[in-house]
Amino acid sequence: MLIDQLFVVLIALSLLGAVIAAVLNGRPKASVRVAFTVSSISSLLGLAITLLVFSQGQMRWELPFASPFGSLSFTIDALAAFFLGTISVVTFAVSLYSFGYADHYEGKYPVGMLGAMFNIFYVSMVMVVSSSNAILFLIMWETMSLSSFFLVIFEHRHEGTVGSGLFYLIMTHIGTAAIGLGFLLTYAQSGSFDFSSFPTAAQGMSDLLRSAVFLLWAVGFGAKAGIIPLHVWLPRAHPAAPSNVSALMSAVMVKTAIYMLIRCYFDFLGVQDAWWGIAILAIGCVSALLGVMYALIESDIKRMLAFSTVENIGIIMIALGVAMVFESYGLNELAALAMIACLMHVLSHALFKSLLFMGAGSVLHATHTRNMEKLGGLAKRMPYTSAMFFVGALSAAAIPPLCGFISEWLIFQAMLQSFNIPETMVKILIPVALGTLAVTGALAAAAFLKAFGITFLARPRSRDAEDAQEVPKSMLWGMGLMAALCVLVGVLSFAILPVLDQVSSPLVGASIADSLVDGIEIVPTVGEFSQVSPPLIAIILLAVMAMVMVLSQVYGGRRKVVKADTWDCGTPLTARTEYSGRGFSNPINRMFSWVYRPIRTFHETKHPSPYIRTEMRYTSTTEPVFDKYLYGPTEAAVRWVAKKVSVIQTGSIQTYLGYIFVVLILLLVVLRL
Amino acid sequence: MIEAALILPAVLAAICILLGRRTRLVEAVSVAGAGSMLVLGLYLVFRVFDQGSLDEGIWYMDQFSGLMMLIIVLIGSLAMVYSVPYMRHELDSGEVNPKKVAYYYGFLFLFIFTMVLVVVSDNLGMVWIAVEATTLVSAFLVGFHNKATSLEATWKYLIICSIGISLALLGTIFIYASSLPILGEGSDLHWTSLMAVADQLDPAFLKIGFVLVLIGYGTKAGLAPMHTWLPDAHSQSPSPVSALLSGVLLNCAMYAVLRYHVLLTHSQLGGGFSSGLLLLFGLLSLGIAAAFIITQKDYKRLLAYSSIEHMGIISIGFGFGGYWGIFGGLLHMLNHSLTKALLFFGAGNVLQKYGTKNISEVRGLVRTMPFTAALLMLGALAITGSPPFSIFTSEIMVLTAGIDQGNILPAISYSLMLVVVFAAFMGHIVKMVFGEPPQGMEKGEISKMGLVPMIALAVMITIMGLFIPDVLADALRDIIALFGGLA
Amino acid sequence: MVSTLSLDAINTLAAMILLADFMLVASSRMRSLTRIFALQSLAMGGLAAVVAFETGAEHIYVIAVLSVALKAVVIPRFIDYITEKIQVNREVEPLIKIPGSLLICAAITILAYFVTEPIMELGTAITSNCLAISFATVLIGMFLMVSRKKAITQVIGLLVVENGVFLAAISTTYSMPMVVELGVFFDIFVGVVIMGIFAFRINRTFETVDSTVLRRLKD
Amino acid sequence: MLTSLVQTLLILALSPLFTGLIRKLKAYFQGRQGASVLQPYWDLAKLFHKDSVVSQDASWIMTATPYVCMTAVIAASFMVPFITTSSLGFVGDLIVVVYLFGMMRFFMALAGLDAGSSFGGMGSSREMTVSAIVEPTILLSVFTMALISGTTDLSGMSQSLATTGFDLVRPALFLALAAFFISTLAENARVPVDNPSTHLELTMIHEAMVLEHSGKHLALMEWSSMTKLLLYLVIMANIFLPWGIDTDLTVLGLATGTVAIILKLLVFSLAIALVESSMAKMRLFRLPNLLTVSFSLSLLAVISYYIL
Repeated sequence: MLIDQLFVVLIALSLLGAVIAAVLNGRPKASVRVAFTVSSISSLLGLAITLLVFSQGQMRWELPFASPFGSLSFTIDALAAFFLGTISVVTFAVSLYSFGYADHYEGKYPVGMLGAMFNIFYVSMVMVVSSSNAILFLIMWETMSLSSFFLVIFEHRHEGTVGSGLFYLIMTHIGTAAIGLGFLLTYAQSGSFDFSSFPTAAQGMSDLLRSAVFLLWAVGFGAKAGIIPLHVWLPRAHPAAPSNVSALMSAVMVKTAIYMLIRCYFDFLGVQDAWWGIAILAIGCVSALLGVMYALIESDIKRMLAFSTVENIGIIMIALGVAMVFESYGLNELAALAMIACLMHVLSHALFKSLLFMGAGSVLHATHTRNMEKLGGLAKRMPYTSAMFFVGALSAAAIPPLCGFISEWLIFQAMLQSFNIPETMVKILIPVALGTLAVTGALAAAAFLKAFGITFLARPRSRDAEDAQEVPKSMLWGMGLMAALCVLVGVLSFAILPVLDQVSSPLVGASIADSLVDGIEIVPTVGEFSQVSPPLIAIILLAVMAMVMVLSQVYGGRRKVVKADTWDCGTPLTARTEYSGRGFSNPINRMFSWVYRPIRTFHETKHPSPYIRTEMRYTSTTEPVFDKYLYGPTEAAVRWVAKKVSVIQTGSIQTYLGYIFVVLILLLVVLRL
Repeated sequence: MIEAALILPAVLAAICILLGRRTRLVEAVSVAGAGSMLVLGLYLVFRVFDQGSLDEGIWYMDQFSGLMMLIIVLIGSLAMVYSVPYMRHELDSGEVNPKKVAYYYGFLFLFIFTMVLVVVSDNLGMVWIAVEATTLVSAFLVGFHNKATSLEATWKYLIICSIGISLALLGTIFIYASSLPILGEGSDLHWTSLMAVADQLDPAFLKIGFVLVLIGYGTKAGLAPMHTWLPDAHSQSPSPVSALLSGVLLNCAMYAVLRYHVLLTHSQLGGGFSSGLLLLFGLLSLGIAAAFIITQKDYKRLLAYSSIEHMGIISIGFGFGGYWGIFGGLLHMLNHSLTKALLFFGAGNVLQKYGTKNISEVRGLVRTMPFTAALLMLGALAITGSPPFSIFTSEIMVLTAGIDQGNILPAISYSLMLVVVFAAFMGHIVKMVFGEPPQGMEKGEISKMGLVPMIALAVMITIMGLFIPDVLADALRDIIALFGGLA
Repeated sequence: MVSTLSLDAINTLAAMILLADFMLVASSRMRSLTRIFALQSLAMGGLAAVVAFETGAEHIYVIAVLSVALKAVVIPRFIDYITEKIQVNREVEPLIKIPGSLLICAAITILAYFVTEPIMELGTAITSNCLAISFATVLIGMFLMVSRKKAITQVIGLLVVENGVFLAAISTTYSMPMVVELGVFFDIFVGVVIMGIFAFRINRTFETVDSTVLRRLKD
Repeated sequence: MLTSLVQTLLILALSPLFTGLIRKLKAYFQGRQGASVLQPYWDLAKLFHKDSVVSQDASWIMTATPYVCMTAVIAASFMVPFITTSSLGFVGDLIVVVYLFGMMRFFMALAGLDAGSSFGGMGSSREMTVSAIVEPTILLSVFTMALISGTTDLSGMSQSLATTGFDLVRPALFLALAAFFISTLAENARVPVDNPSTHLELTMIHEAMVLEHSGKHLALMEWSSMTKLLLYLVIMANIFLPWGIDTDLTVLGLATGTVAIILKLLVFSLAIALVESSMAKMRLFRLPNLLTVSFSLSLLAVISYYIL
């Protein structure tokens, strides 16, 4: 009882907050305060609901009026609760962060609208994960897309922002169409729009139909999740959006798609064909690898994070695919392991990506640029921000014992269990995925190293970076909370995994909580395959660190640490002599030039004497493969057709009458025949 | 009772024209008249929805007419209210003189009168007369501005619609002919009497009759490829008139087609023949409209093409048929009217503010007229079928129908085209609403009063997104039963 | 039963109507267009009168009289008046040359017979043979509108279409119920007047009634 | 616990010796006399007694890096079996070890960037490029062994493999071993990937990163690198060729274990010295070829485990 009351309060509160924030638009300070206070409270409510669902079982609430599509109901089961909790935690931190972040829009943009949309965005995500009627879901899904669209184009007077937002909107709409078709195909079987009728309906489907629905959902939700090649909106929308919004979008909104994929595949369709899992696995591998490769060469810090989201979604899809493969062979316990790994990565990516986007937002707030090549030296100027960003980067690079490491570890373990699969061909495919994941991990480390190193270390590369100052406290609190959680979730993962098992067990049909966690150790499934103990790693690292520091001071005595110039070979160093971000990633760019397809131009102003160089200009850009070969031609083709069709509107009344004449004669003749 | 609903707008028309130059008085009469029309109309509608059909000799109203009546009085009265600030602005800018304004209101009422006549006539011949009358009356409204382009639009409107309507008359004659052997001299071309003997009517006559009626009224309803007059007429007329033309008149013509569709459904032919044709024309309209929406440069024409698209959707809905198809089609008639009226009102504001219809010259609405911008954006999202607005509901119903009836390919092309339309339409509107406004454009709405009907419409389409009042839903189910969709 | 005389009369009149269609297509002067149209309407009235006589339905007489009065006298006069008033030149200005037009019309006539054949077999009415001619008239009227430049010719084409519809009404159903028929006449009359008004306005604005110049609105 | 501690201390203590040994062997092959085998000890001792100079542009990363690197190698050596298979395997498995090395590399590369000199950046950039392929290679080749032994715990692997006997000898083993060997060279800045003794800035990778470190910091960096090299050799010895390792903590077992590991390490040192003396350092942009070969070998190793 209590849960659904809380749920109603959450929705009502958010909407009310949105309205008040919009009404107070004229008074930005008050509006910001109201909007983000409300969103913090409602996200705490969301968290409370999560906890209650985990302790008391699922919630169901119906809208108190009839609709043509049957009763519009919300259900929160363990799976929904997990995502609700993730969304709420991140929203809470981002809300704190937004108090400070929103102030720099004052007088430039209607802050009230930002606050209002922010609240609607949150509540729509909550409703997306809790809707249990197909039509209601679609409505909430689009509401989520639309509210995020408006948030993306918030800085609409910036060049290119509106275009990016539009691209996002269209992509997500295409996705919605595919999702809707999938639902309706299922409805045609079940005769009810309620999700509870879907699993049985799927049983009655033909193989072909079921596979069609599988693919429709893969495309539909994939577009939102950002799988390659449907990812192109991410690197456009994220840099354009305000950073607090990018944090929410990248960390949790894309996860709603993962939620639905899990729900649709495991709950509705039931995983029966192995090729489904392999398809998802393949999508995941491509997304992870290409995502991280593009992230690595990106100089725009927010674009880089967006590509990293593509990568992490890929990793999540890999885990999901492995779970599906296991499930299709009836290896339920292994499927449970993979599913838990998948959920764990959902959680940890949510934590570190929101942290990183908030960090990037702080940098943007302080320096007004997203371009790494204009940054540098911020570690001294913004010590807290840099420390927090560093924690995020370490998590993203899967450094033990932070949260990113635990999830990656679990995924590796799940994949290593592939020897249990009866089919040899499938067995061989999984090591390939394993290799991909390993390469992805290494490249991710390089990418985040670059992001942190170039942005925060060494000397500032521009005036803005030189004048940067630490951001307001509320922003630090938001980031601090996430940084702490990155560490805690990693170290205390042994306590979190049983909860994830509670989420996954109804889906995969096996619970492994008893064997998975042993005291403070994590022991994945069958036998003594391996174990890891994050808290012990943490303790050992801290203890050894302390010891090293003490002993190295003891041996050889306390010695001075002198501050001096960097060794410069006799030529004074400037910001221009530092290694640039582009330069940093250049070896990899060259190594994988068949992927990046760089376009290099070299221009030199000639001087009569061959020994004197006056001006040289070198540019290197990456070929936007997907835009150039997929989206560009598609759009061009549609426009071409449209242009050809438009010819019919000639403006001549005789032609127009001719159409009626011809149609009439045609129909009469057809009728006669 | 029904006569009252007919007499009222006619009388109001006369009053407005008689009052002439006393503009304030004319406005007062119009608004008051609109209010009373709304009250009377709604009373009738609820009466019909609640207690079933109303048969008063040559006047007949069932739930279907009720739905149309609802659309007419709702949009009609809101357009009246919106006209007041719109015409004031035109007066102030010297575009028109007070005498013309009086004629404007008079013709507007007359226009509404003819449309009411369409939906309350039992006699199919009478329906024809009324539809032709709508053309003649609205021609003056389309040509109101007396500019070269509006005259051109009017001329095309008159000629093309007249030729179309002549074909409809021919079709009507065939239907009549089919009833003669059965009803003999007693045959009065009344729809109700035809329905009573529907299963005895001769299929050959019905077929050729329906084809002619479909092309004929289809011309008026803006089905492609007979739609060619529509973008001209709808974009050249004053915005409140555009709202009525797009939102109401098209539906009235569609209503006429559908009356015949019902007749055919209940005949020996069954629904297959007529719904096949509806589906064909619907898909064609949707496709052609999509192409023009992509290449459009004029925002009022954009809205006009969107009307063609939506008439296509309605047609597809009835083409798919079945419970969901008919439900969706009927609901879409209402939803499209409400939303399109909102958009045309918004476009009217933009036109008066920016003085251009070119999409490329309108930028930064959200800065210059934030309320209009918000409402326009909302309307654009609604019209392209985004939840949580009402058109989403009806569009998804139509799609459900397609899939449910096994029309998978048409259903998929339908949804593909909707996506294309969404992309193109939003592309235009988003660019107008956001961005940096042109130099020297002052901030401020045209008028507060003009926003009132827009807000009313916005509220309606938002609420209808999730919630359909029981009385309406029940009435719609009755109509579905009429269409034989409750099998 | 129907007398052969009446049948002959009906068939003759119907043939005259068809002939008038071809003459319309063949004529190159505006004046002759309106005259032929008036003749056609006259034949139509006559046909209606014969039908009235044969069936004994009195209201068809009324319709016959109205038809003659309106379409054979008033409307042609009105069109002539407009043509003079706005000083249209006397040429018809076809988009498709006259010989070609005639060939197309012949094809249309055959098509009309082809299309109406199954319905004519059904027809019980004495005049059901006229159905094909009425279709031909409708289609030729439309063809006239499609293939002629002037705005006024389009009005005439439209009236020809109306004549065809009228013929169909007479030939298949002995006209429609009286109320409807009167309403139809009223609409046609008002329609022509309104078109006339707009032809005036267009002439004032564009200084021509050549409808091919009305091409500003396009995509 | 105790054995782990002892083994760790042993590894720490012996690591400069093996570095010195490789240098001596190289000198021998190159016909030089070379410095004493113990020279690395003297170097470290000297460095520990010196002041450090830190760039004023650098942040706390620069100062923290030496300690983190040392911590990482020590923590890793807790989980690696040296003489006996009894180690802290329950704390972390091979994935943890590889990622601890990853952490070390992460900090080292950051420190390279931190001072703002182009050499450091260059070194970091190249290091990350190399590791982008090497790290997955190592993971995959060790995974092969994990699959064969049925555990990812390094001690467990060693134990299970040592007790399996010669059933272990299968194609996957050789493929994985070859891949791991190439990776060891690459990871520890040896020829043909890097040259540990060069100081020509344009060619170096590892040395460029530690260029700005001095005094105690440098000592820690050097020592941690030496330990890392030894750890790699130990992993190679005990995972791929585990025979002889002590599995039951008896005196005899420990004795044979000690002898076995020393013999194996000598052989590996010899191999490295041979490779370094007989091959030239590769151009940076030729490296991907070699590394991709090793990656393919490791991938083949995993696949061949399933097929053969």
